[in-house]
Amino acid sequence: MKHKATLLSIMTEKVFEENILEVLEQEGAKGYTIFEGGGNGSFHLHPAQHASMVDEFRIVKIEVIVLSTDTANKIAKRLMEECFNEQPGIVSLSDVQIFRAQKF
Amino acid sequence: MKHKATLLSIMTEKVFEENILEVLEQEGAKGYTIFEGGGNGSFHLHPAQHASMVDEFRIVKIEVIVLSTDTANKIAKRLMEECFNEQPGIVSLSDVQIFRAQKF
Amino acid sequence: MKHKATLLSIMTEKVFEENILEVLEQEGAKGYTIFEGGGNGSFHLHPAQHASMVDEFRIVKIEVIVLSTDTANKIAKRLMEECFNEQPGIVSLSDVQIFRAQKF
Amino acid sequence: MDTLVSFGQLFLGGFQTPTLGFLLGGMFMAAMGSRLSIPDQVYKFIVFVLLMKIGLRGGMEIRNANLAELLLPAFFAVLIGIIIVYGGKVALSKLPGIRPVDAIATAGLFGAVSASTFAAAMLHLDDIGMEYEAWVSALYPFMDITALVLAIVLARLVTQKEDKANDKEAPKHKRKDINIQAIVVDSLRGSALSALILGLLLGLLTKPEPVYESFYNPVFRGFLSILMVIMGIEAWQRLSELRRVAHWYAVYAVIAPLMHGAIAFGFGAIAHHLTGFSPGGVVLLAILAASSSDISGPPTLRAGIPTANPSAFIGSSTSIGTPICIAIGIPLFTELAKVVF
Amino acid sequence: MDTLVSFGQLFLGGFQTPTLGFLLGGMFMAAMGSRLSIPDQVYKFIVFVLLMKIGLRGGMEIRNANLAELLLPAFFAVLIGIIIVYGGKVALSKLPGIRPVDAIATAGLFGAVSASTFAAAMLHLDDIGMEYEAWVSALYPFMDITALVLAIVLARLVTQKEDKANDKEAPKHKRKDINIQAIVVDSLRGSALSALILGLLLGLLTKPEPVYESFYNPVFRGFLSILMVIMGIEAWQRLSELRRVAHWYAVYAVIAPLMHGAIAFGFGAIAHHLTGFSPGGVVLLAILAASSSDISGPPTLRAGIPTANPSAFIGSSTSIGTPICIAIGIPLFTELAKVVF
Amino acid sequence: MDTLVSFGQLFLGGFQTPTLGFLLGGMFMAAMGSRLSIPDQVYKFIVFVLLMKIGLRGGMEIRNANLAELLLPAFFAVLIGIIIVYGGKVALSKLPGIRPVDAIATAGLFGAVSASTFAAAMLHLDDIGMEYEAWVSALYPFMDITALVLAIVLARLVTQKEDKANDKEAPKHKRKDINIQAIVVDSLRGSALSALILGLLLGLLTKPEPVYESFYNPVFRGFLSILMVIMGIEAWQRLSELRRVAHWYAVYAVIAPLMHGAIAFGFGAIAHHLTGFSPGGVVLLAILAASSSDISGPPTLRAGIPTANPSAFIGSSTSIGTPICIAIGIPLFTELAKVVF
Ligand SMILES: Nc1ncnc2c1ncn2[C@@H]1O[C@H](COP(=O)(O)O)[C@@H](O)[C@H]1O
Ligand SMILES: Nc1ncnc2c1ncn2[C@@H]1O[C@H](COP(=O)(O)O)[C@@H](O)[C@H]1O
Ligand SMILES: Nc1ncnc2c1ncn2[C@@H]1O[C@H](COP(=O)(O)O)[C@@H](O)[C@H]1O
Ligand code: NA
Ligand code: NA
Ligand code: NA
Repeated sequence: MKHKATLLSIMTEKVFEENILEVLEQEGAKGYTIFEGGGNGSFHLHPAQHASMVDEFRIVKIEVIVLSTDTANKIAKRLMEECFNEQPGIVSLSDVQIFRAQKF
Repeated sequence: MKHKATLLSIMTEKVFEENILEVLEQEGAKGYTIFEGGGNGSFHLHPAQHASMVDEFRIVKIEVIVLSTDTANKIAKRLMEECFNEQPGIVSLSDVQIFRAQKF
Repeated sequence: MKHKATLLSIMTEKVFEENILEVLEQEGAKGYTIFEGGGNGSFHLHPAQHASMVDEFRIVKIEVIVLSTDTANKIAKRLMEECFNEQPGIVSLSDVQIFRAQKF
Repeated sequence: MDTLVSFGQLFLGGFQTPTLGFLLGGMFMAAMGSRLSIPDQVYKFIVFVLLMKIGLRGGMEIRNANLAELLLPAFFAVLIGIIIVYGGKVALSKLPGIRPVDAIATAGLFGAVSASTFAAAMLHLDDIGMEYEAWVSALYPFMDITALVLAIVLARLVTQKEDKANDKEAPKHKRKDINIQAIVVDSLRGSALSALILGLLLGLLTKPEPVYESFYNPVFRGFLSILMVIMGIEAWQRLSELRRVAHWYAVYAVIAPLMHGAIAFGFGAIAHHLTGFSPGGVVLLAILAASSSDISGPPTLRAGIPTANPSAFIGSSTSIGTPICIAIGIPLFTELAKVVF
Repeated sequence: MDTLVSFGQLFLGGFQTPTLGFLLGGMFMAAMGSRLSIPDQVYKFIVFVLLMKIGLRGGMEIRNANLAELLLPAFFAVLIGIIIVYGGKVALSKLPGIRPVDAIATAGLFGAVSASTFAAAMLHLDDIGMEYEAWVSALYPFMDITALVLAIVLARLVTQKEDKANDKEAPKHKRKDINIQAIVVDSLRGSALSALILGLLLGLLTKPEPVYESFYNPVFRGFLSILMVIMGIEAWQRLSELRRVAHWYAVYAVIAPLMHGAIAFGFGAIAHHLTGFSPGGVVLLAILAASSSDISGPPTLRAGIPTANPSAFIGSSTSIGTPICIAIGIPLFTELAKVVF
Repeated sequence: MDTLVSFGQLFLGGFQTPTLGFLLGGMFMAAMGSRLSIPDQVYKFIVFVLLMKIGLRGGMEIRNANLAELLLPAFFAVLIGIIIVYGGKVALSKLPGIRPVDAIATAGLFGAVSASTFAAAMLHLDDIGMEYEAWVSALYPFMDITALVLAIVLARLVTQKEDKANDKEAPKHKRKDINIQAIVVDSLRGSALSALILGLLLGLLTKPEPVYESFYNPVFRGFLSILMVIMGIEAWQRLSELRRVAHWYAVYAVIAPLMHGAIAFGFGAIAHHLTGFSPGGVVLLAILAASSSDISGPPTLRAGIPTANPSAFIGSSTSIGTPICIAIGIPLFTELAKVVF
């Protein structure tokens, strides 16, 4: 009943969200969830709270759970090559357990 | 000082939040945290950003850390049976380490 | 290409955010991401949604990925001692895999 | 013939009324792929202010009203709610490719009431100077709650029957009895009805004239215009979901508003002859019926009928029902009232 | 006797003033379990606009004011802040089941000032035509900051004493010295005081009359009414938390606003006789004292006294102190001023 | 000489105009470390309303305008956009420590248009009674889109050249052809231009006078004042980022607005002599050029030129360019128009 799966967490600026969702779709991810936040990395500070003249620079985290480790790795690889070469952002992977494997 | 625990991540629509919190409470979870987001799954697109006439369809993620693996499994099982049979939503479990075990 | 790293998740009230970011900076964390949420723990209910007269009591989750387990442990220890002794909040650690290790 | 011509003119002119214009404008921008969007929090604020405005005015005028007059229209409002939901269930269930729960949820949403459409109708009557009773906004909950409760009850009955047919034993945790009172209370607690009721109470019990005149009334038209833009954007965006479900929903969504309006217009006319219900009141009753809920209806139905497909019921209401009601329903029933009474 | 009667009438009539009505309305809706809610962002926007309005008006009139007159009331404001916090600490500490840090934090919050209550009082005076000095809004920070700083300092002293008593060595990271200036600066940087100060500066240094007349002034009443609804909802919701802590908090929260107001009224009367401080000014000084902070006080105290239980201090202030101050304090001290001066 | 004196007076007086005062006030509060902040959602709502207001008024007046007159200024707007971006690229690239992509992105942002600065200029002209053409807001997209598209195209050419120079084979996924039409369409779909276009269409095709007079026009001044506070806070906050990049950006950001304004003023003067373009129109054309985009420009450039450093281009525009344009540009070009025409 419980199945092993991989959770991909992708943090980047909202302005690049669309590109990333495209990659996810092409690689067959069946769902994802997006959270908005603020962040600080090698590029400038992203305030989470006050009116930002540039809302699209807000940080988003995209969480995708995929069943196959291969798919996870392939998505991560494509993202690192195609998106996060020039753009700010990080990708991390971790192990999770899920139910109803057919959904992922 | 560090203890093993299980993190349950529950993604669903806000409209079902109350039901789920009830289950958590009944199973003795001592705390939880809720995040709002947008998402895409087998059901329709949940936009995170623009005015949605139906705010209650927004996606929420409920995070609960529990110390005992049994409790975690029991919560997951109840949620899969009672809530996510008919309603959209997913439950995932992962291993974390926490401090002050008495809090969980 | 993939590297092991530790994800620290810190949940606390917004009002204590600044203190925690200071600790992170001192311990050399190279980035972090902050999410706002609502929560319920041993202290009072933190509503995520409606106008709260005391916005600063809202729950935030700070996620920090660090490469070295030692740094992760040191941060966690300092937070537990200096911040979460008197203040509400929890710290959890989990294993993740990341790319481009030099960023963390 | 004259009437037809004058309605034709009115209809064409209607596209020039700001209310409809802003709705169509929002749809147009969304259709062009615009990233224009109004923050959700602003939307909620606007809805709150509009409903408070409607409630306050109703409350202030109810003070001097003869409430006995309210009884018949209130009874009719309940009756109309029942007719719409029951009729819609029967009609939709007969169409191919529509599941019973989806039929019921859709009929429930069309039986419930749209606060924004209602506000647009009130502004229209104010603009052309057609008078209506003060307490007509108080009819809203009678029709709205009736429709939502009936839909949820019907859906549960259907589900139980299906479960029995499949010889499935209902799981322990499923509430076996249908608690109507709980659904009614829950409806009254929704944000839209709460704002309306708060406004009614404050209008009735306090003296809010200064704040009504200095704030709620002056911003009404502007806030409504922004709400129309939001609704237009939403209407277009939901259309793509509606396309994925059976085409019959679209057919229903075109016909239902006008049919429901006509039924309610008939009941209103009876009340007009029996108790002197005003022509403007009849129009508003027709619009209550013609409109379909956009704020509190969808989540209530989602929670109450989780197996129903929201793409179907929200899509048909938001994308087709509401625009039809605003573009055709409002001018049509107003014109009809001018001719008939 | 006449006064008593007229206050009785005023008090009953008070429930009909929109300000109080909206507050009670919000409480009522929350008590009924309504899901009515105003988005947090709208709340912040409304507070900003209200404080800018108060600041702008103050600033514009200060231009022609004799600032020497401000000195005595400002000194009194500081004094009142000290009296409230110190008196509150002593009184609350004696009660059973109340920890010293909780006593201090609660007294600190009641010593600090509520911008929204203050705005309601100004609107009330405007409505009944009682005049007050232009610069009275500038007294706000004097009392507010004094109370918050004193509370934090007292709490740290208590904690240090306890640590010593327990023979605990304070951990290295705890700042050993209490930096008063840092707390003052931090208070001034809070969002509420910042908005007030910005308004004062702009009123003083620029010519904002057109924007004041076309925007800030006209929306004042409406925005305040919405703020009252929010505060009413919040008051009810916090009540359940307050119930979990010692009952003595509730007793203090009922008595404190009126006592603090009376003390400040006394000081105001002295200023009235010495420097001609206006009756309206005396009322506003009393309300500054009677009110308890709802926007910047809670987080400042939370950060400054993390061991204090927010359910206690926020609960007593928001759920009881503020409603009492608005429902009884404002009409009471206004009426008193009419009688006394 | 007289002119100099009168400009001096105007400039000093300018600090007293609310628009500039609110901007400087926001900067001052941020400089003092204030936590004052206006929620993002409110910011978006305000921008939407301001742009709708500008669009509606433009649209309503275009109905009676001779659109042939628009052609020459529109052509000039395109030309000015090209000159600014190309000139800025050449100038900035020569300075030490500035990468080509950063030079191009910065020039692109200064070539694009700031809706808020434009609104401030319109309010200023209204206040002093200088008339301008109805359709001048329709020039906005011509200059804005030209500048953004040209910048993105130039940056891609530079990157491709570099890749070739490094003998790197471009990765498969990089689009090799530059699709200008896609960039134009994407710009038009941005939230700022969308709101302006929606307003223009509604002004042109519907009869929005009642809602314009009852809402959009009265709140204009107040909303603009709040927007100025937000922009002031943002200006100060971005300054710290700007400090981390080459100092030459600051120099460019001081000079560019006035130079761009002067160039556009020249073109405007030509149109004045050829087609009777009004002096107020010339001023607005100058401000379109002098302003730098703060809403839609940054994300468009971020997405289009991801390798450019946003701290550089946003910092120079928001922290220096915009304040200079509002504080000096608006009074300067207005005064110039009075003298010249
Ligand atoms: N070590 C980290 N831990 C958590 N989040 C990070 C970390 N580094 C970067 N981020 C997030 O990723 C975003 C982009 O990072 P960067 O590419 O370094 O600019 C930042 O704004 C943060 O939100
Ligand atoms: N594979 C997935 N990874 C992450 N989130 C998911 C995934 N599938 C579904 N979700 C989230 O769960 C919600 C409900 O999913 P569903 O039950 O498939 O409609 C979606 O809106 C997403 O927010
Ligand atoms: N077991 C838990 N699982 C997830 N989040 C928790 C848990 N316990 C506490 N929290 C979060 O941490 C915050 C502070 O907790 P506490 O220190 O218990 O008041 C709460 O408001 C929750 O958001
Ligand atoms: Na209906
Ligand atoms: Na006080
Ligand atoms: Na420009």
